[in-house]
Parts: sequence; C-alpha cells; structure tokens
Amino acid sequence: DDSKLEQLKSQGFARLAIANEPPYTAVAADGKVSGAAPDVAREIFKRLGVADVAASISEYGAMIPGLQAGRFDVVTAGLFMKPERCAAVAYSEPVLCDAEAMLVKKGNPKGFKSYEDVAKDTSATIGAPGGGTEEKLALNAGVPRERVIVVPDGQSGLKMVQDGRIDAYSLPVLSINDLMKKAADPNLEVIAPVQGAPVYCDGAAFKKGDETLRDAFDVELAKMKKSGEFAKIIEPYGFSAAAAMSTTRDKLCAAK
Amino acid sequence: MDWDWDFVRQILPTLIQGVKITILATLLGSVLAAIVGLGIALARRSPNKALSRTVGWVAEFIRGTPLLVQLYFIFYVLPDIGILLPPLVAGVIGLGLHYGTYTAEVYRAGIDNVPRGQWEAAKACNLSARQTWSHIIIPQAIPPMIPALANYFIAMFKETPLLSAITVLELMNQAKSVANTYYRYLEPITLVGAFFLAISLISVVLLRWLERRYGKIER
Amino acid sequence: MTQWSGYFGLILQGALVTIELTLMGSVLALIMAFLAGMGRLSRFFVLRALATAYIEFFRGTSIFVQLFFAYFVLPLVGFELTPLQAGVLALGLNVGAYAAEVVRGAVQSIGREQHEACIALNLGRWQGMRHVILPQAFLVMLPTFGNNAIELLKATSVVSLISLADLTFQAQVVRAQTGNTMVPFTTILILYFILALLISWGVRSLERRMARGLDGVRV
Amino acid sequence: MIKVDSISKSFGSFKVLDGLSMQVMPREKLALIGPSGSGKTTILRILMTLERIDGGHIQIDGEQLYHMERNGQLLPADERHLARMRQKTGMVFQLFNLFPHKSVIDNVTLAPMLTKGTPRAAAQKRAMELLEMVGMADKAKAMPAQLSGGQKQRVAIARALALQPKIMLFDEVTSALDPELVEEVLNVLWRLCAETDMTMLLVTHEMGFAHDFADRVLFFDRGRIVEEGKPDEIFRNPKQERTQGFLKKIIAAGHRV
Amino acid sequence: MIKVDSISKSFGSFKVLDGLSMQVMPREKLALIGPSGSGKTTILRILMTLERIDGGHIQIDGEQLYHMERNGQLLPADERHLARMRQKTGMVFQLFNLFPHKSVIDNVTLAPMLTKGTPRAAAQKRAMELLEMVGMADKAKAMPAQLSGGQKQRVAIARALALQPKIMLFDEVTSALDPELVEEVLNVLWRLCAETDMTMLLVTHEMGFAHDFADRVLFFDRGRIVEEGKPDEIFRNPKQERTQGFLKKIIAAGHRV
Ligand SMILES: Nc1ncnc2c1ncn2[C@@H]1O[C@H](COP(=O)(O)OP(=O)(O)OP(=O)(O)O)[C@@H](O)[C@H]1O
Ligand SMILES: Nc1ncnc2c1ncn2[C@@H]1O[C@H](COP(=O)(O)OP(=O)(O)OP(=O)(O)O)[C@@H](O)[C@H]1O
Ligand SMILES: [Mg+2]
Ligand SMILES: [Mg+2]
Repeated sequence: DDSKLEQLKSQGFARLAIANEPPYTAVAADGKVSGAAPDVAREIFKRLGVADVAASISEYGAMIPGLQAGRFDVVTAGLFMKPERCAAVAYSEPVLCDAEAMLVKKGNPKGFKSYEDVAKDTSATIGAPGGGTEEKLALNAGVPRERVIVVPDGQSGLKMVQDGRIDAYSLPVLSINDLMKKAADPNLEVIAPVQGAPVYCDGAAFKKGDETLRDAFDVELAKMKKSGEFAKIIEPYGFSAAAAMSTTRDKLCAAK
Repeated sequence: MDWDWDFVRQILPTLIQGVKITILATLLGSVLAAIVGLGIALARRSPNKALSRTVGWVAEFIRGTPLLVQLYFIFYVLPDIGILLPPLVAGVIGLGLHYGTYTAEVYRAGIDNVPRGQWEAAKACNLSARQTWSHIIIPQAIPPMIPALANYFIAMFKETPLLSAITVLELMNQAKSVANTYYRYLEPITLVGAFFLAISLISVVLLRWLERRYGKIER
Repeated sequence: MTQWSGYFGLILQGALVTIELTLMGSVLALIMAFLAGMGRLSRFFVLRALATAYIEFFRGTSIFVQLFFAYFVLPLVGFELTPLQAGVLALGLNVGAYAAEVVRGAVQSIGREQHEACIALNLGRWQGMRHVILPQAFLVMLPTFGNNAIELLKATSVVSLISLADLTFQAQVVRAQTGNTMVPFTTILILYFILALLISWGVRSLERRMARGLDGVRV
Repeated sequence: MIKVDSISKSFGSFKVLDGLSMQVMPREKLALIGPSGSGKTTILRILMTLERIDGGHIQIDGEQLYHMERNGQLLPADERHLARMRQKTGMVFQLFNLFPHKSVIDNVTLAPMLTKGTPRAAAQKRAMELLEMVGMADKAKAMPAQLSGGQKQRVAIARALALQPKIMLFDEVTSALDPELVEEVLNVLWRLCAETDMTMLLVTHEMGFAHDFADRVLFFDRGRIVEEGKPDEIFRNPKQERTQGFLKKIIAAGHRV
Repeated sequence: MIKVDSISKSFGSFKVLDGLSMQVMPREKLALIGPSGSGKTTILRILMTLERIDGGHIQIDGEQLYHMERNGQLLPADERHLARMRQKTGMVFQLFNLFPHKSVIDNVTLAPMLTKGTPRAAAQKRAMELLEMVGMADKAKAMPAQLSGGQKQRVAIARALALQPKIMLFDEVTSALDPELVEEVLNVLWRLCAETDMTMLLVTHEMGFAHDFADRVLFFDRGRIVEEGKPDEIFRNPKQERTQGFLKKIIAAGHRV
C-alpha cells in the first residue's frame, strides 16, 4: 500500500537520518544540510511529490534503532550494505560507493596495506567507528578486540593518529580524504584503497515494512541514474556514479 | 522487538568485560576524587586569599560544566600542549577532578559541622592547632561524611558511560558495540540498565548501613 | 576561517536548545519532586511504595539508559515522542527522583514541634502542610534545588545520543566541519559555566528574597 | 470536665505513664509538678492528642477523647473525631513553636481562618484584642525572629487563645526564658487566670508561681500521681517522702517557694 | 592577679565592652551578674583568649595577655605567647562542650597528655582523683552521650581542673541543667571553693548561690561594671537603680536571693 508515501506527501517532508561525516553529509556554517547522500534523497523525494526533507544528524549507533522506532523515515548516511544490515532494514538500490582507506603517520611506519597487516603486528592498534563497516573488517581480518579502538567520530580518529594513540584510522576513502583536507597535516598519509577490502555501496535505508516506499524511491533513482542527473549530484563530492551503477542491492546483500 | 534469551547469553561475556572496566574506572576515580577533594577543601580554607579564591573559582568552573565536555577536553585538546594520556587514565582523571569538587564540599561541610564549642573547648584545654585537628576535629568530622562520600561514588559509577566518548570500552560502550554488530538494541541496553539498577540497589542498602553506623555522633 | 561567525551561530542555536531542555526539564523535575517527595511521606502504603519505586528506579539506572529507553523503546510500545520530548522526559524524571529526596528531607527537617503546633491549633494535615510546613521547607530545599538544576544543565550534554542539537552536539558538528577541536569545546565550556552561574545566582537571589524576615534582628 | 481513667503509655519498653487517673473540674487551675521525666509533659501531650495512649480512657465534657461510640460499640477514634475533640483544647509549648515564616498577627489569625472559616477582618480584629491582652499589639507586624523569648511566648499564648478553647495546657512556658523575661509571661498567665473561666493545666518548675496560681497541685513521679492537694498543703506540709525530697532540692537550688 | 585595663570589644558595629576595667585578687571568688547581653560571657571568653580585644590591656600575674614585650616594644601577642598564657586559665562552658567521641576519662586525660606530656598512667591516676572529687569516678568509662546534663558538667569541671590552672572561669555552668540537677554541680563548686586556692570567676543567674559563694560581686550592664561590692551590699542594698530593677525582676520571677 502507498499509505507511507501518502503520509509523507501530506506532511510535506521526509525525515532523514544523516551522519556527522563529510562528504556523505555536510553542514554549512549557516546550519544548512547538504552532502552527497541528503542531496540525492532530497531530489528523489521531490520527484515523488514530497516537498522537502528534514535531516537530523545522528550517531551511527542510533540510526537503525531510530529507524525501527519510527524516529526517521529513511537513513541516508553512508550505511554500507551488508547481509546483516539488509536483514535489519530495507535498502534502496546502491547510491554511494566507496572503498576503504586508512589514515596513518607519514611514511606508513608500520607498512600497513591491509587489515591483515594490522592483525599481524601484535603491537598495532586501529581505530574505527563503533558498529561501522571498518570495525567489522578489522575484526574479521583477525585483529583482536582490544586492538580495535572504537572512535566516536572522524575528527577524534584523526586526532588520535596525530597524537600516536592509534597506528591507523580506517574510514571510507572519501571521508578520510575530507579529514586530510581539513587537517592539512603534512605528517599524515592516506593508504587507499585498503587491499583485500571490497568496495562497498550504501543505499537509502527504510524501515522493514516500508518496502512500497522503497520501491517508489528505487524507480526514481533508476531514472536519475539513466538521465545522468545522478552523476551530476554526487560527482562534485568525489563519488563515482559508475561504481554505483555497476552493482545491485541483491548482489551486495548476498555477498559473503 | 522480542526479548531473545539466546542473544542475552551470547553477549553476556562481552558485557562482563565492560563491567570490569566500569568498576575499575569507578574505584580509581573514587580514590582520586577523595584526594583531590581534600586538597581543594584545604586550599579553600587557606589563609592565603589568592590561593583560596583561585582554587574556589576553578572548582566552581569544573562543577558547573559537563563531565562529557571535560573528558573531550582532557583527551583531545590536552595533547596539543603535550599531555598525552591513555584513555582510561584520562577518564579516571576526569572523573576524579569532577567529583573531587563535590567531595570538597562534603569535607567542608563535615568540618563546619563540628560545633564551635569543640574548637573552643580544645583551646581552653590549651591544645595546639595540630592537636586540635588530629584529636578533636577530624575524628568528629569524618564519620558523618562517609555516607555523603559514598553517595558521590555511586553517582560517579553511573556516569562512567561517558567514558565511551574517549574510547574507553566500558559497559555502555561494549553494549553499543554489540548492539551495532547485531542490530539488536533492546537486550544490551536493558542489561546495562539492569546492571546499574542492581548495583544501585545494593549500594542503597550499603548506604543505609553506613548512615546508621557513621551518620551521626551522639553528643 | 571566515566561517567562524556562522559556526558560532550554530553553537548559539545549540545553547538555545540546551536552555530549553534545562527549563522544561526543571519544571518536570520540580513537579515530580513534589509528587514523589510527598508520596514518600504519605500515610498510604501504596503511595509510599509507588514513590519509592519511582525514586529508586530513576536514581538507580543511569541517565543514559533512561534516555535510550525514552527514545528508542517507548515508541515500540506505542509512545511516540519527539527528541525534545524524550530528552525532557528522561532528564526531568531522572533529576526529579533526586529532587524528591530533597523535598522529603526538607519536610522532615522542619521540626516535629511545628507539626505539633499545627495539631494543637487543629489544622488539618493538608492545611498544616500547605500553610506551615511547606513554606518553611521550601526555603530549605532551594539551595539544593539550585544544585539539581545545574546537574540537569550538565546532563543535557548527553542528549546528543538521541540527535538533539544541544550545545555539545553542535560543538561536535562544528568540530567535524572545521577540523578544529579547541575552539568549539572551549566555547561551550564557557557557555555552560555562564549558564551554571546564572542558575546559582538566580536561586541565591530567590532564596534571599524568601528568607527575608526569618532570621531578622530583634527590634 | 476532664476525666482520666487509668491510662498508660509506653515509649518502646519504657513505661512513662502507669495506670494514671485524675479528674479536673471545669474552671479549675491545676499545677503539675514533679521531677524531670516523671511524665508531666506526656500527660499534657496526650490531652492535646499529640500522643496516643496504650490503655485506659479519657473523657472530656462527657465525651470519649480517644474512642468513639458507634452502634453502642467503643471504637478507636478516627482523625475526624480527634479533630472535633481537639477544638476544646489549646496548648502552649515550652519552646513557643511559633511559625517563623508568618508575622505575629498571621500566627494568631491562621488557625481561626483555616479551621473555622472566620473572615480575615474578623480574625484580625479578634487577634488584635488578644495581642492587646498579652501586651503585644504594637508588634503585630513583626516576625517571630525579631522578638525576645518572653515576647514569643506571649504571642504563642495569644495564638492558642484565638481558637477559644475551654481547656488550656501550658508546658513549662517560662523555663526557656531568660530569668528577667519570666515575669512578663507569668503576668499574662495571672491576667488570664483572673479574666477567663477556662480550665487550665500548667506544668512548671516555678514553685512560687504554682503556689499562688493553682487551685490544686498534683505531684508526679515516675508516671504516677504521688500526692495531690491544695498548694499550701503540698508546699508547706508534703506528706510523701518523695515530695519532701523534691521540694528540698528545688529550694536548695535557689528557687523560691 | 588579673588586671583588666579599659578594654573594649565590638562585634561588627555593636560595642559589647566599652572601656571596661577591673581587678581580681589571687584566690578571690568573683561573681559576675547582670542582664542578658551585658557582656559577662564576653569578658570570660576574652580572658580565655577565645576572642581578641580591640583596645586596652590585660595583665595576668604581671604579664601581658594580648601583648608581648620584644626589645622594649609592646607587640600583639603571637600564638605561642597566647598558648603559654592560656596555661594559667581554665574554663567551663554553659553547654559543657565535652568531646563526644572520647570517654569520660579520656576527656580528662587528653589535654595533660598532649600539652604537658604527662605519661598516660600518671594522667589517669590524676584524672580518677578529679573524677572522684566531682563524684563521677564510677562513670569513667562512659561516653558523654550516656550522661545527664549535671553529670556532663561535672566531667567538664574535672577536665578543666586537670590542667591545674590558677584561674578558673565558669560561664553559667548550671543554666542548661534541669532544676533538679543544678544542685549536684553547685555542690562541686562549693567543694572546689573550699579545697583549692584558685582564683574563680563565675557568671551565674543563681543569685542565692552567688551570694553565698562570692567574695565580691560585679554587676554588669551594657558592657560596663555598674556596681560592685560584697554580696550582702549588692543583694541587700543595691545603690544603683539599674541593679535594683534587675534584682527585683529576678526575685519576682521566683529566684531566691
Ligand atoms: N517520644 C519519646 N520517645 C521516647 N521516650 C520519650 C518520648 N517522650 C518522652 N519520653 C520519655 O518519657 C519520660 C517522661 O517524659 P516527659 O517529657 O513526660 O517528662 P516531664 O515530666 O515532662 O519531664 P521534664 O520536666 O524534663 O520536662 C522521660 O523519661 C522521657 O525520656
Ligand atoms: N560572636 C558574636 N557576634 C556578634 N555578636 C555577639 C557575638 N558574641 C556575643 N555577641 C553579642 O554581644 C552581646 C554580649 O554578649 P554576651 O554573651 O557577653 O552577654 P551575656 O552577658 O553573657 O548575656 P547572657 O546572660 O544572655 O549570656 C550580646 O548582645 C550578643 O548578642
Ligand atoms: Mg516536660
Ligand atoms: Mg552569657
């Protein structure tokens, strides 16, 4: 049934959960929300007849419970599709794709190329967002729990690498690049992409049960991808439209 | 969301790891708070006006601002001036400083509550300042403070989840971590709540006992 | 660097949210404090038990857990709250539980002789409470209420957990957008402190106004 | 008339009153004397319903105080019965127990306005008369903290009188006062004694005053009445050894009889 | 000998003592009487160095109390000088001020052991003698909270005596006691008066006792000595109107003179 979409139309806006993580999302000095993920969502909802979106920044850990509790209508925050997540929410087709990167000290003193390298060096620590893709990749690569440091946000991770508290901080490539750009610190270096880590794509995440809305979203998304408007929105932020169009939700949700 | 006992069993060991860190942080923080508080209380009684005023304002500042922000400050800003602390150490220092400003008030009240007549009787007995403190004032001031101090240590215990902001893997952080791994929130958070409640109820009993045992001096 | 004024604007917006939360939370806390505090003094077992359960539960579980429940679990059982409502609810109920004990303590601190004077003058229980005991007890409560309000102010910093754009949260946003840690955190520390000073100043002047005449000199 | 019939009262395991009986006639002025801890305050507090009794009966004006008759049965009194019975009695405390947050006149008008619904104007008029009587009319606007002990006690007396009780209980109303201030309160009691026909029960250590003031003196010891009689009999020729010992000590301590 | 030379003392803007002078001979027993607030307590507290003076001089045994001579100059006394001078004086307070966390005997032995280094055994022996004297030997092991007011006060007297002061100050030592307990403390004072040759200054409202006990009576009013003389003169034939008024009121209030 279309009731969810009708409801959004009549109230005139959809509630988005976004992360505090450029360039997926950005907050301008005047408080206006932009960034690749919300821009795409805003455009599609406009086409669906929902005039506006109301974006609120949320912790990663609070997004899925917030969606389940009906706090948000959709999460557009760079939540990468993975089988477990696909079980918890209803994803749209892929939107933003990115590989994984690591931030390390200049010259990569410990010589990391992959998460396995971190696992092998018994004194090495790696930082990652709690509950994020990178945390899981590191754990799966065999880095023990106590050497995977849960870092609340990107700036904290950057600071911890600068201060030598962790040896590497891992986020998607574009996020790391954005951090680097803002920090402009010549003593840091980015390793991208991390070897052996797949390229992930996110999608707009809907509550289980809102599949009709999701399907309507997908239709508009596909149209935009075809017309090239999709690329026009996300490429200025550094994302590749081709990557998103080369894969599907079903593939990503089935992976591993 | 239905309650899943199997899941509970699965995550319990991880949460217990967090409990250990939580308790460790509380204990270390309490010791530090007890010492810092005494320092502040004595400095504020100092006849040196500059010292007592400065310490007074600093304590007032620490007490008037959130521990969360202080923790950020200690952990992320202090390295800029060359002070690099491991997460747990930074957390314990934050807790100790913050609660030290509270315990200082307890010490102050404890000392003020010794009746003036006791100071005067000590003087009439010709005791020196040191003898008055060690034989008359402190022995009467400490026992009534014990329940109030214990109260703050329990409060501190319940604020340890803040340490997750500076990457200490205490109970709340562990719970969030497992919740994000399995996308189940009800069980971990409820368990955390139950754990805090259990400890609090036990400590209420303990507190009542402390109050009975040390609460007042019969005059 | 030119954007700083804009980001300060963002932080000020956060300050407004913090103030709003503090005010509304304080009102709720005050109501709960009197309900539960008087409940604990009630003659009726059921009221006493209810009040005790409320107080022990909300003092016993950490504010983090309560906030999480108000925001994520209540909707599952049909109570949909906006983030602001959830924040006010959790903060108000939490601080209200602490303040309830203040109410009880203050009422009990009014000597038995005042209660007896009420009986001897044949005032009813509620009349005595309303006209004799509470007006005196309120003066005893005020300073501690002030402290509770400051605790509440500080506790608002944890609402960032439920996406409320309060001071601390905005500081994090500014930090992520500018890459600067020192400036936003120093700014909000100062803002929190100013707010805390305002609260204690307000309470103190209220106290002074109400205490007028109570310890007057003989004329 | 007050009729106390073998009442007993314990605090924990300590028996304060032990089968005490006594009668007070209407308009009688009674002085209760006796050593500390003998139960004088307790009996007044029981008459004021500040303490419950463990056994026995008390009648005031022919009505049970702590019991009520329902369908021929004697049941423990409920709060409503007590409130009604309480109207007959007023009490003045050793430590005055004024309401510190209310001015002198508000202390006096509060109870009539709340319990009898007396309009404010009428209550204030009556209060001023009473304050006049105790010599405190000029302090009507003052707060209790601004008064001396003797002044506080006089206000407390006016406050108790405002409810027009038939029975007034005074518990050591001068013993918390500086010696110089005692007289002014005793003067008020004298006037009260002369001008009204209230029944008055007075606990005091001022033996001289008790002697001159009372129609009858009761000597308490350990929760019992050891001796009673006209003041002259008790003070000049106490029969009981216990009474003799007590009076001797009080005299040795410098109190006039 | 104590020589007080035109001392003054204010609390804030309120002048409590105003150019007060007096002399006390060795072994003299002095009673200080006067209305409330007249400065009796204050002068005792000044002699005990619990308050500083604002002007004037005090000599005890020819030595300055609040000043010390250094190279011919008179400087304000430092804590060491005060501590030394304090040895001459002992004080007993209205509210006893026993140390509640110490047993009776420890209250008495504490000061000799700490300030004079008396060995424990000797201090305890002496303490038992003193407790014997005040009739409290059997309560040596008790805690203060277990004692009655009169018993507490007797222990407080023993404690003050333990330091063997030459001058003893008593500030209304019976006025916080139940009337029946007053006698036991006055008895101790009588014995003390007879058995030792200490100089004693006694503030009291017990006019009868003051009369019998004192060699000389000082009548205080508003921080000055209004009248002084032998007890018989003061109590029977007070010259000053103020004194007459005061004594009249006290007598009217039921105190024997
Ligand atoms: N609430 C109470 N709990 C326990 N014991 C009490 C209580 N009230 C009075 N008592 C005890 O009962 C006894 C009698 O007390 P009461 O106050 O009637 O004596 P009193 O004759 O008025 O003595 P006083 O002259 O000292 O006022 C005392 O031993 C007292 O300690
Ligand atoms: N620490 C103080 N601060 C302010 N005023 C004080 C202080 N101590 C005493 N006073 C005032 O000094 C005056 C004299 O006090 P003092 O205690 O010497 O009187 P007193 O003669 O002992 O009276 P009483 O018989 O009531 O004990 C009083 O008016 C009192 O209020
Ligand atoms: Mg009594
Ligand atoms: Mg005095």
